[in-house]
Amino acid sequence: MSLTYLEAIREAQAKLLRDDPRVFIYGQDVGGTFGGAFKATKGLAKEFPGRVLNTPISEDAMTGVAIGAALEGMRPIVEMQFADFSSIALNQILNNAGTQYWRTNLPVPITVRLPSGGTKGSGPFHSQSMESLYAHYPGLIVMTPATVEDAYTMLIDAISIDDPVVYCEHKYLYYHLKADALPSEGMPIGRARVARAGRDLTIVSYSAMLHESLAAAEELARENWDIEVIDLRTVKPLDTSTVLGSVARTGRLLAVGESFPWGGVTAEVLARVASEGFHLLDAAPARLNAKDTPIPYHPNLWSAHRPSSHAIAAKARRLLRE
Amino acid sequence: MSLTYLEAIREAQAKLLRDDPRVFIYGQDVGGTFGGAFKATKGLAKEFPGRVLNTPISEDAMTGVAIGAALEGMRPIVEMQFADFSSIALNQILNNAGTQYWRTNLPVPITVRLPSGGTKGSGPFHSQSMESLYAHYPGLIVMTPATVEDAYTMLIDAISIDDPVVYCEHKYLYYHLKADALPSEGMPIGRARVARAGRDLTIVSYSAMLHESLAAAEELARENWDIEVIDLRTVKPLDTSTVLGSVARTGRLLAVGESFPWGGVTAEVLARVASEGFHLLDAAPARLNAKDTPIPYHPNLWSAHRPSSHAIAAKARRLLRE
Amino acid sequence: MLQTARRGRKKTGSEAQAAAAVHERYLEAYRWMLLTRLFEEKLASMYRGGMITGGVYVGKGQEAVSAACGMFLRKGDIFAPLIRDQAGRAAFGEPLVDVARTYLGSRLGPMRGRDGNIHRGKPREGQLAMISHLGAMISVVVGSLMAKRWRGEKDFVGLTTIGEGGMQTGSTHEGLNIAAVERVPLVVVATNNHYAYSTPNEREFACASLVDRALGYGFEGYEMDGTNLNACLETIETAVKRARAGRPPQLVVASILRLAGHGEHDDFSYVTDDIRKEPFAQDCLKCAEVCIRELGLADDATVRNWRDEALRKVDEAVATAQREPAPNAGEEDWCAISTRELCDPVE
Amino acid sequence: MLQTARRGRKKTGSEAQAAAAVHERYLEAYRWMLLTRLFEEKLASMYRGGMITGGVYVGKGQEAVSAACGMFLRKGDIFAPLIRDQAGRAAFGEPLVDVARTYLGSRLGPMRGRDGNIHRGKPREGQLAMISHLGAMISVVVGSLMAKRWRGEKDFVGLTTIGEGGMQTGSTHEGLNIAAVERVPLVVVATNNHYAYSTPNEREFACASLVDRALGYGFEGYEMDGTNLNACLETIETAVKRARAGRPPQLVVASILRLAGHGEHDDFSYVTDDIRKEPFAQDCLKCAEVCIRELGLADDATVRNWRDEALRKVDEAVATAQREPAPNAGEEDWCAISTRELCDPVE
Ligand SMILES: Cc1ncc(C[n+]2csc(CCOP(=O)(O)OP(=O)(O)O)c2C)c(N)n1
Ligand SMILES: Cc1ncc(C[n+]2csc(CCOP(=O)(O)OP(=O)(O)O)c2C)c(N)n1
Ligand SMILES: [Mg+2]
Ligand SMILES: [Mg+2]
Repeated sequence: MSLTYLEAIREAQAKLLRDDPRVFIYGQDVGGTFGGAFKATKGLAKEFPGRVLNTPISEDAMTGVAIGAALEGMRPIVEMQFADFSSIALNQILNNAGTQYWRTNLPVPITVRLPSGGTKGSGPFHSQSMESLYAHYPGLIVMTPATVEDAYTMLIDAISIDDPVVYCEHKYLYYHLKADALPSEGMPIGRARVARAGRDLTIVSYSAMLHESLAAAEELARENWDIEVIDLRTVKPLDTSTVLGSVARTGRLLAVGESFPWGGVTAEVLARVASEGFHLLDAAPARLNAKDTPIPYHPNLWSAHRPSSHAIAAKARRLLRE
Repeated sequence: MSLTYLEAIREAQAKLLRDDPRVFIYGQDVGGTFGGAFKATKGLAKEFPGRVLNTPISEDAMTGVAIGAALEGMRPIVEMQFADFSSIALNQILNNAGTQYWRTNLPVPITVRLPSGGTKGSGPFHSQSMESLYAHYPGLIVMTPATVEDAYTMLIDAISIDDPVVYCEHKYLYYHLKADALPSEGMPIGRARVARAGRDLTIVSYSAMLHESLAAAEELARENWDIEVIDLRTVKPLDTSTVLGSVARTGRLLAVGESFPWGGVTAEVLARVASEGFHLLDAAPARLNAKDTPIPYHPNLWSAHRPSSHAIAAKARRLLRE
Repeated sequence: MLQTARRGRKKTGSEAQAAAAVHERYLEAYRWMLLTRLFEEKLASMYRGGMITGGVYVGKGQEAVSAACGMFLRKGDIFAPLIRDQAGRAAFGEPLVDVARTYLGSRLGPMRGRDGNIHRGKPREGQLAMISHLGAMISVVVGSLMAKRWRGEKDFVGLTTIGEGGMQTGSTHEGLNIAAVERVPLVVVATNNHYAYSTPNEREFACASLVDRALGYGFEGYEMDGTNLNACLETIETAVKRARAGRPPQLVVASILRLAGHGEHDDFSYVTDDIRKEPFAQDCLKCAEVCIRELGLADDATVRNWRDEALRKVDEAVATAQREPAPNAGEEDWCAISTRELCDPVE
Repeated sequence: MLQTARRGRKKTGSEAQAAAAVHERYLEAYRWMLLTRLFEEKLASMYRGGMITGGVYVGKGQEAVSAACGMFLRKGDIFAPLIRDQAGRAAFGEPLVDVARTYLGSRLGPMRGRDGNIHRGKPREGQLAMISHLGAMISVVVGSLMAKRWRGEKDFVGLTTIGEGGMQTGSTHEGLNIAAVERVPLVVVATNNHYAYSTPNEREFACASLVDRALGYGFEGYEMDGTNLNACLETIETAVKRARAGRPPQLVVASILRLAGHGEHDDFSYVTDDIRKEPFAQDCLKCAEVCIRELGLADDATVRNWRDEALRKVDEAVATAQREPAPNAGEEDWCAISTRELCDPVE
């Protein structure tokens, strides 16, 4: 058996629907014979009648419905067709789901799935990485799985958590990543993973950028650099201690993300390491993000807009020479 | 003559309406005899008939209307009743106004006024500081004036800029700040200001937190510490060189903001100084923000939720001892 | 219809019983209205006296609509009230002391000083706690009703309220539409009190009546005179019954004038003299009192007693809340999620 | 109404002139439809051949509605098209080559490779460039129309389109409502093609017809058969005229079946057999061809010529765009604002 990242997401949802009667899936085109714009729910409507429901094009209401159902004990999964359209649900996510527990003492166990990130030719409105917006506000868990295994176990975890989870799945990884089997258990939520051990430099990354970072590490290995790569897995909470542990070993930090640069995940990583691990650093920490423009349509522009393995390697090289 | 921060905002709008026929004001309750929830447009509807218009409770459409009018050559000012309600307009601001110029080569000269920040008893939905959300996305200028003079000149600048401006005015400063006269010219937009010179530590701040920081500097001056305080004025663009210049003098950095901590302005400041001014730092840089929970209603909780001058001074003391 | 007790023809037994029930319910509603009016007057005076921080938002003039909203709901139903729903909240079972606690920020209140004034509720008991963003609660009620249906509950209903201003938000639109698509037993009571804060109807919407929206969503729609308590009771009773019976969602549009400021900080000087003379500008509480006297539903002494009793309850609620501890920042649990081990210690 | 050329009674001079004008306009619309169909077939085949990145979104079955949208607009008007509006865009004056340039990402196209496919426009020429978020452009058109009114322009109109799916977004609601409040000369053409992507009407809305929404906004409403070109021309002509004349905003609801996938990646296997047999599932282009033949509006050779000419234009547009340079990341101006000195060099 070989499964893609996308299939892992589908399998996780199938398992959740099978095991937990409180789970239902709510989103545009998730039901019927169609199973979602990316087929992440393919076949599930038939297998679980009445529990995988198409909605009107109403991201605000979709999320509101999920919140209301969660308050009454359900475990809804909301699929946004693209992360970019969650801007319409942002108010419900931040101000309704995110504040409920603090205000009323009743948590809101919803999971909002955001098909995130850039792919070739998708342009400004079908490519966004919104994890930094959601992580900025209190009250939410923000997951950014980078592997098939994590995509599976973290989605199952997301539904088990009593608090609202924004689950950012990367569209570029949907078909590109494969695994032989699905694990029965994953790492604890909130814990980062050392994806590759090394001693010369720490690259902190997540989601699709993990793979660009690993490729960069390979490229640098051919030049005899020994790069450690950290996969954050969740960006909120952000596992500062694993990051600091790594920087303690390497003395050098490069944070890589695909969201826009200002105040993104990489800014948060640098701020934490600078304030909590200043004396661990042998050189100035650096970051690499998507460019600060809308995400371009043409592949020529798009591949320069996001950090590629080569751009990461180039930036790392500069850091290593300092 | 003595003017408050709020009056400066009103005067700037009066001047703009007087001098520029392209300007109009659009927002809930801004017109009629009422002049806005905070009276920032008091009297303007009468003085400028047909140009200060009440709108339905429709932040998305209010902003869309402004964008459309701006594309046709107008210079709209949109008043959100509270910054917190701009979550409803966020999609129009980020994805429509913020992408137009990049996509179509036609800029969108709108100014969105956000009455921001906490005041006593305002609670989770009338207290938010949203500058970090807007600064994260490309295509926008984000202003955060901290003084009466800046409130005035920066609002005039905002309207003169061809690009969309999110103008974050702080409600706490509305009545608390006074100036004797309004300047005819301000500092260039995008430039930070040394609000107080000092040699021992740099506090980087903006908006209401500038005044808490200045008070903290006063408190520390009594202990013979000489604190430099920087007022960012705009958080996007963020004037890295002024900040670095200051850190070069002091060797120590504390960034203070009122928005939520994760990925806020302070994270961005720390990331920039750590990556571009690492060798200027004599100690780990630090930051202080509002707490990572919704903004509480009760004054006891609220005053602990936001950074106070005492909390800033305490944090600074620890940094100075390092 | 409410009928006089002094009518010509003698009533049959069942007619008489029915009339008595109608009278009783009218009086019950009146008492919720009275309690609300007195309580909100107290809160307003506390606000003016500097004893309440933030703001006080009253429903003066809307008590009939609101009381009727609460009265036909029962345990197991969902109520998502908004700004001017003190009467309905009380009728649905919210203890007065919780209101005082929320306004005063008592640590023992449902919001524990974390949120204030009208932003309160106990979702575990079917009383949703509104967020400020108008319209956002409608879809939440839809979701709660769907959950109940999935669980196999029967005969439940959800009721939520909105102002004519809030009817213009995108969130309201999405919420109403999804309610109709999911065909949940929902009643939406939209009160046109002719102003959204200072903004008059002509800058809010351009249709003849907001009830014209019902058809476009697939709701059943009703208009009612919000100054007429009996009309409110009859209309909302019908709407609640029909929703419970599985009819499409129900939209009730009430017409009224807000007889106070948007909040107590607001002198509502923008309300025009003309509009103050409109029939919908009448005070529903006074109208109910006239009706009670005219129809002899209760004598003056009884009404006076009720008033005294209400005042006692109000004072007691406020006094209790005032004795209670305020929140303490040092002891506060500064974690916004329930899964404590996932709290990010970000500074 | 479209009339046959072979009728009994002899026409008066002015009748004949009117009929001729109607025929001419019908044929003009047909030619826009034909051009669109052929162009989109070409784009689809290029997509299948891997020559277009991202996606191709066609308006097959909606050409009559769309052509009519473009035909009654003139310079100075505003057109904010959406996904399935190739015909209307062309009729309003968008050069074909700009479409090809946008799909191919040419540096010389209006979007310069920064945005693609249907996300194109030239706002300086009254052609707004849609963002994807459905409904967001409606209020933008309202604002543009207000600006024109302020400038003292006369006789202008704005027209924007939306699908029945997009009618359910909050943004659409706010946009329609504010249009009515501002009473701008706006025509909104909502096409119910019975699916939003794969989602059928019953999971989208619960009213009998979306035209029932008109009343609730204070719009004037019309229903039309989107497969009938003449009905489209007459209805939209009327709506545009009435908007221009200062009537309230106009809502035209067309009924149609989308005869292709949502995008060319989509095999639309979710479209049921039953629905394919509905009258609204007819192909408007074929219907128009039947009509042209039946009424003798043009002979077969002429129609064949038109087709050949259209194919030439399509090939030429594509060939031109293909010869043009692609954007180059190194030379690209990576600044999202026009005030260059305020560009934040954030990494
Ligand atoms: C989305 C949103 N925008 C703005 C506000 C600020 N606001 C609070 S109440 C109010 C007026 C509400 O008017 P209406 O809905 O008619 O209710 P009423 O106060 O008249 O009962 C406004 C504008 C809000 N709560 N939500
Ligand atoms: C707010 C928003 N949510 C989701 C989408 C994704 N999306 C693009 S087209 C589409 C279906 C549109 O259906 P409809 O409005 O009926 O237009 P049609 O495609 O049928 O012409 C969806 C869901 C979007 N563009 N905007
Ligand atoms: Mg109102
Ligand atoms: Mg459709």
